[in-house]
Amino acid sequence: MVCLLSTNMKDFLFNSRSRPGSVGNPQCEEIVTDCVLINEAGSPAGSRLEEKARWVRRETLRIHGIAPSTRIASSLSPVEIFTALYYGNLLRFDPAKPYAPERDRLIVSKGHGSVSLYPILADVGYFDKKELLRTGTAESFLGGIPDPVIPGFETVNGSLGHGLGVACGVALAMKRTGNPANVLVLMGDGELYEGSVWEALMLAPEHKLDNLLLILDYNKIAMLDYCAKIIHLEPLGDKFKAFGWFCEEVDGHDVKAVHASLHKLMKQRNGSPKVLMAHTVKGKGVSLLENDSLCHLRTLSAAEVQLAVGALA
Amino acid sequence: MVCLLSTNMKDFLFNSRSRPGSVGNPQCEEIVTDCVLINEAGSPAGSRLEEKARWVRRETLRIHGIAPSTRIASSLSPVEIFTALYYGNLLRFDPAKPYAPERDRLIVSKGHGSVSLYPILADVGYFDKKELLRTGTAESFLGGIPDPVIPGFETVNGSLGHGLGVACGVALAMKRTGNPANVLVLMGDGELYEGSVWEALMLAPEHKLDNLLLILDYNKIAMLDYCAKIIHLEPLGDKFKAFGWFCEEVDGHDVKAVHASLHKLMKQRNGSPKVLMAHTVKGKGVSLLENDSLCHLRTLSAAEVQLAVGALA
Amino acid sequence: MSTQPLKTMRDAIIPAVTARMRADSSIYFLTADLGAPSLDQLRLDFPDRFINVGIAEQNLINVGAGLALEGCRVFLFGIAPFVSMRCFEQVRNNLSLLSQTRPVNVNILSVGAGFSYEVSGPTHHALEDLALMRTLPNLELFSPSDSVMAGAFVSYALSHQTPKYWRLDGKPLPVIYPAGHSFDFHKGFEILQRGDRVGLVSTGCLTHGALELCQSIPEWRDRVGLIDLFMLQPMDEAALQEQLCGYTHIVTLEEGFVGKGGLDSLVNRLVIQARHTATVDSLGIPPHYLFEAGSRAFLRQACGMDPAAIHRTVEQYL
Amino acid sequence: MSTQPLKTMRDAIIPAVTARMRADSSIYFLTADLGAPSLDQLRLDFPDRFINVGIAEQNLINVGAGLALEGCRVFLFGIAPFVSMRCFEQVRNNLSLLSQTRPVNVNILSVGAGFSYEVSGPTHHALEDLALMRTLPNLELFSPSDSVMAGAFVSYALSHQTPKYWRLDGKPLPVIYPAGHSFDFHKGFEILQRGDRVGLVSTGCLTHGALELCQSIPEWRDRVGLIDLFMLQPMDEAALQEQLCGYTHIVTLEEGFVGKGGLDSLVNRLVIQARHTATVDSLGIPPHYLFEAGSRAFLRQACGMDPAAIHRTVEQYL
Ligand SMILES: Cc1ncc(C[n+]2csc(CCOP(=O)(O)OP(=O)(O)O)c2C)c(N)n1
Ligand SMILES: Cc1ncc(C[n+]2csc(CCOP(=O)(O)OP(=O)(O)O)c2C)c(N)n1
Ligand SMILES: [Mg+2]
Ligand SMILES: [Mg+2]
Repeated sequence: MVCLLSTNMKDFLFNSRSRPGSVGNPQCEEIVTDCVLINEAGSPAGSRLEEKARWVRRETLRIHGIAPSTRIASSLSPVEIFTALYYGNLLRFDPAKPYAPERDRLIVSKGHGSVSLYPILADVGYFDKKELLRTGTAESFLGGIPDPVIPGFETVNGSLGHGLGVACGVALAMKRTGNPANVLVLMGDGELYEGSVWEALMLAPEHKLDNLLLILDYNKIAMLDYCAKIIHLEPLGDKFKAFGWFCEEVDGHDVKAVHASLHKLMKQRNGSPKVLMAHTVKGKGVSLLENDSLCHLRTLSAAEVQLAVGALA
Repeated sequence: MVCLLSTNMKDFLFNSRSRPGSVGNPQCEEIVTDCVLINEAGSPAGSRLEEKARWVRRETLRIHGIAPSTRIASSLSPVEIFTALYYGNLLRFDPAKPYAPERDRLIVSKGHGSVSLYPILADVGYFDKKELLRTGTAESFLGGIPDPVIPGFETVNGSLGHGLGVACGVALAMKRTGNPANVLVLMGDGELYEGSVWEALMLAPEHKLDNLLLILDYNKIAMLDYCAKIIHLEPLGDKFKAFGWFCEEVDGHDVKAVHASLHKLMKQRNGSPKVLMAHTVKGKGVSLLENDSLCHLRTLSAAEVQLAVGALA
Repeated sequence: MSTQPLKTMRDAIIPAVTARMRADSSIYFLTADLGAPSLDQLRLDFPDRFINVGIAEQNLINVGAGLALEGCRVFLFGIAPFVSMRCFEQVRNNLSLLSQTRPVNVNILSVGAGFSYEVSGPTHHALEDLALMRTLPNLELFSPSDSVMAGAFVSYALSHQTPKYWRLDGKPLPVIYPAGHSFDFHKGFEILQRGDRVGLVSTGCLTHGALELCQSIPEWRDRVGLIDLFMLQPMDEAALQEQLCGYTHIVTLEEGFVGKGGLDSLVNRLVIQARHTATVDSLGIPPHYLFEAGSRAFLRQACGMDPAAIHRTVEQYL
Repeated sequence: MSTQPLKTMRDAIIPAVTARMRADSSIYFLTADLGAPSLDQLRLDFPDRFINVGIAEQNLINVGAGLALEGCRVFLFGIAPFVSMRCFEQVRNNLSLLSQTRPVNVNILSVGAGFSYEVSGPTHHALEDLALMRTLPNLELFSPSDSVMAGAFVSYALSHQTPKYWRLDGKPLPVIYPAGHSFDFHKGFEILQRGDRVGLVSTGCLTHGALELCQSIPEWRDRVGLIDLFMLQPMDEAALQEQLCGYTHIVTLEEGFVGKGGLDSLVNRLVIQARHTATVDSLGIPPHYLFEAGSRAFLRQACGMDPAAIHRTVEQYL
């Protein structure tokens, strides 16, 4: 029977994906449904992106209210990154063809902290928004940690330190076949403690994987503490440079700046893999979480979610 | 019966170790037996060390003649390093008490390439020199790759990338108990490709393990090729520095220079772990091996060993 | 049993370790960035001997091994799939193998047996660790069923200079054994009920469900036995074999892959070695990953190892 | 048999892969800094698709997985203990688990089964990989006995989009099967001799010694059977079970730890599931590391799995 369940999921994943706008569930009414993908040519207005980021944050909090096991603080720090990628006309994707060869591959190595991608993926059409309401239940493919059974996710997530190496393989294959698409990886800063990450950091420059962009969600906190109280990561830029990466930094919550950096780096193809160190705040937007060294493990009560949502607007 | 064999070894290891000078086997006659440990105070004359290094190289070649499975090229590059440590009054050790608390711990992470330590350990008294003649046979504890069943070896070797992490634990314990001895690690350059090494490289500075000295046998070759043809390691000094290590370089075959660097670094205690990048030549001293990108796997025939020994003198 | 307060195994272990650390400066506690409320005191009291090595399971093992070589007695704290699988070769070479030549007292406190992290998906399910750790000579494999037993193992662990893997459930559980119960860690199992027909052999948290069935079904009395196997290695194999030979039907229970080297393989081997002709049914997780984010009860049911399935399996032999 | 030229398995595989690479640009060959003479041509001819990832087994698996996600068919080359144990969690998550949702054709060519690297000490002995890989759902576990079989698997491997672990002996061996022999990789075993009393079930290089005994002892004819099991997962379990049920005594042979989830556990389970009452003797390596640097024959003897031991074990049942 285990087998059957997973087969059902695959059926869902590959065949019966619903389109955006097809949702009429009243509980979903506050979810923005007027999402229009920004057209190919124009650069999106900053205010538009800020609005989107606020919406993503709100929906992420709501999902956490439904599925308290989700990692809320971790999921709030990359909101502007996801927003810029999906609504800023940066990432090439087609929800109707999740494995289209010309798509940009986004590999979410910090899987546990990417629940903020759920509302976006639903919004842009990867699956029905109703699905969000079932996050974390047995009937749903939306788990506490995303897996490739979710349309829009590429790889197995949940265990840290795997995404960059897999992305190197993907980027290598694309180089060889002349596929011009981008390979992006979102990684946590604590994840840098894993040796496997450094194996991949060594390999990429050797093979001139300039189609590879590592986005570091540099929120300064791992699980149990501030990174600086576990093992200092700084001078982190020097580390990346010594490993042969082109390195840039940005305020990870200034969505315009994030958009500009990503736009520039995704285009840049000069022989070096690229890393964007996005300085972020873990739990961004929720005062209960920001600056709490143990925010990683915090679960907000229904009342706290309510309050946090209110405070966003 | 497996059990018995190993118990025998342990017996040998812990109880029945013979002292230096007790050897009368005629086949051993060319082995220098007049070894006098340089006295505590004085610094050894350079020429004395050079002579010793030549002797170590010769004995290593001879052992290779006896046990062709040993990695000769890998074992020739750290000869001056071992010589300076054991004959240069640098390393504190007592063959009668291999686990004496006040000893300096030498962890040979590149176990496969340390057969040159066998004649030294026998010479300074860890075991009978007769044992050298049985290297690589079932009766001997001297295998193709050394293990902690050999008196004088601290840890399990053979699998790359383990030594530095274990050394961090050792150094940490010694810091906590106020033990002033040194912890030294000999590592290969290709070994740096292992992610586990970088986990240890991150940890050591955080805990201010300035009792830890990493000696890199920087011979520019791994197993299948030049490192620069696999993955460039340079700028390696920058990597170490960005990771918080005090970094120095030396010509790894200038035994006087090696001695001076080790002497300085072993004493240096200023809060940072230390790395000595010893530039070496894989297969040093044997023209058949030097500058051969595949020298790692080369086995010299009896005639070639003869020739190589002759060419040394 | 259900009226008792629930307790996690780590909440029994950590205070006991903390207490021992006060008197013994050779005890260290390392974590790969995993915490627990009961750890806060330890962190506070022993900043020098509590070390967070970061999210670096390989180095966790290696640093632990190094400390042990200096005579320290070490506890390593981490999430089960990661401290068993991410660093398997480190455990193998620097604990299991090294300990054949030098004393190495390192205790891997592996939190999250089986489906303990039920909603975190298959990367967090620990279904292989029993099989993996059983391949390691010289390593002791402890799989307790409640917090009393887990706490009691601290003393044993400190006085046995061997590497040990503690397979700890992640969830608060009721207690099975009275406080102060004296466990025979050399024998390695407890008989919770005696019977003459069907023998349940269970390890870890599944013992609770089995015990509940045993206690609530009057017809099972004297017919169905329950063995709580907590040392999978080493243990008194002859004693276990003798028990097994008292049943015509044996049912093994483990929250791990079935038929893949875990508890069931151990029992199969003992049965075959004894030339015993009992039937053996193995309940556990079929070889397939579960992406479903359901409750643990749901996941167990999906695997055919819920109480109803255990009940069905036993009943066919009564 | 001993007059035939000896050949390593890799020397059969690599030229076959090289030939296929000429016609198919989706095939990649990666190594963790391990070479072979037969690899030189491949390196030369396909500098773009031969990649040495360095001594980095974790990344070897991850990069291989990434290539496979782009539709590449990938071979990974490494030393058995390191490509099985150092990167076990990578194999588990990025091959075995990932392949449950997306096609992943990655072939781990694991060189050095058992004591192949006999003089390199226990870090180089691969005694756990059968057990470890058996815990991985969706992964095919291939353990050939000769180079003909190993070479024949290349075609199968390229056309099956699954992760596979090839447990390859490191030493040159005689061939057992004629060139061009057609293997049934779904069934997973070959019957090399039929018998009615004692059934030898062997995997990998040990099949050679068993076959030699079978062929040289006339009294064994029709009494002692020999099954060469080369697919440990998946395979036709019913067919194997049927064979096992034809014997009153079964002897398993593997160069791996015994009683720890390898071949013997697989056979024990099938015997028990069939409610078959045959005796099962398991020959393999007792749970202890060997530091001795002797020959392979010496190591086998030390473990009680040399030809004389096999002979003794069989004879007691004749
Ligand atoms: C290999 C592995 N080890 C440990 C964990 C447990 N874990 C989950 S999240 C986390 C902290 C991650 O910190 P960071 O990478 O900084 O991500 P953030 O949530 O801050 O974005 C840890 C230790 C894991 N998921 N995988
Ligand atoms: C984990 C691991 N992977 C692979 C090997 C096989 N191997 C043995 S030596 C070697 C090359 C080592 O190169 P380097 O570290 O530069 O040492 P050198 O011999 O040059 O001093 C390799 C790949 C190993 N021993 N351990
Ligand atoms: Mg972080
Ligand atoms: Mg080298």
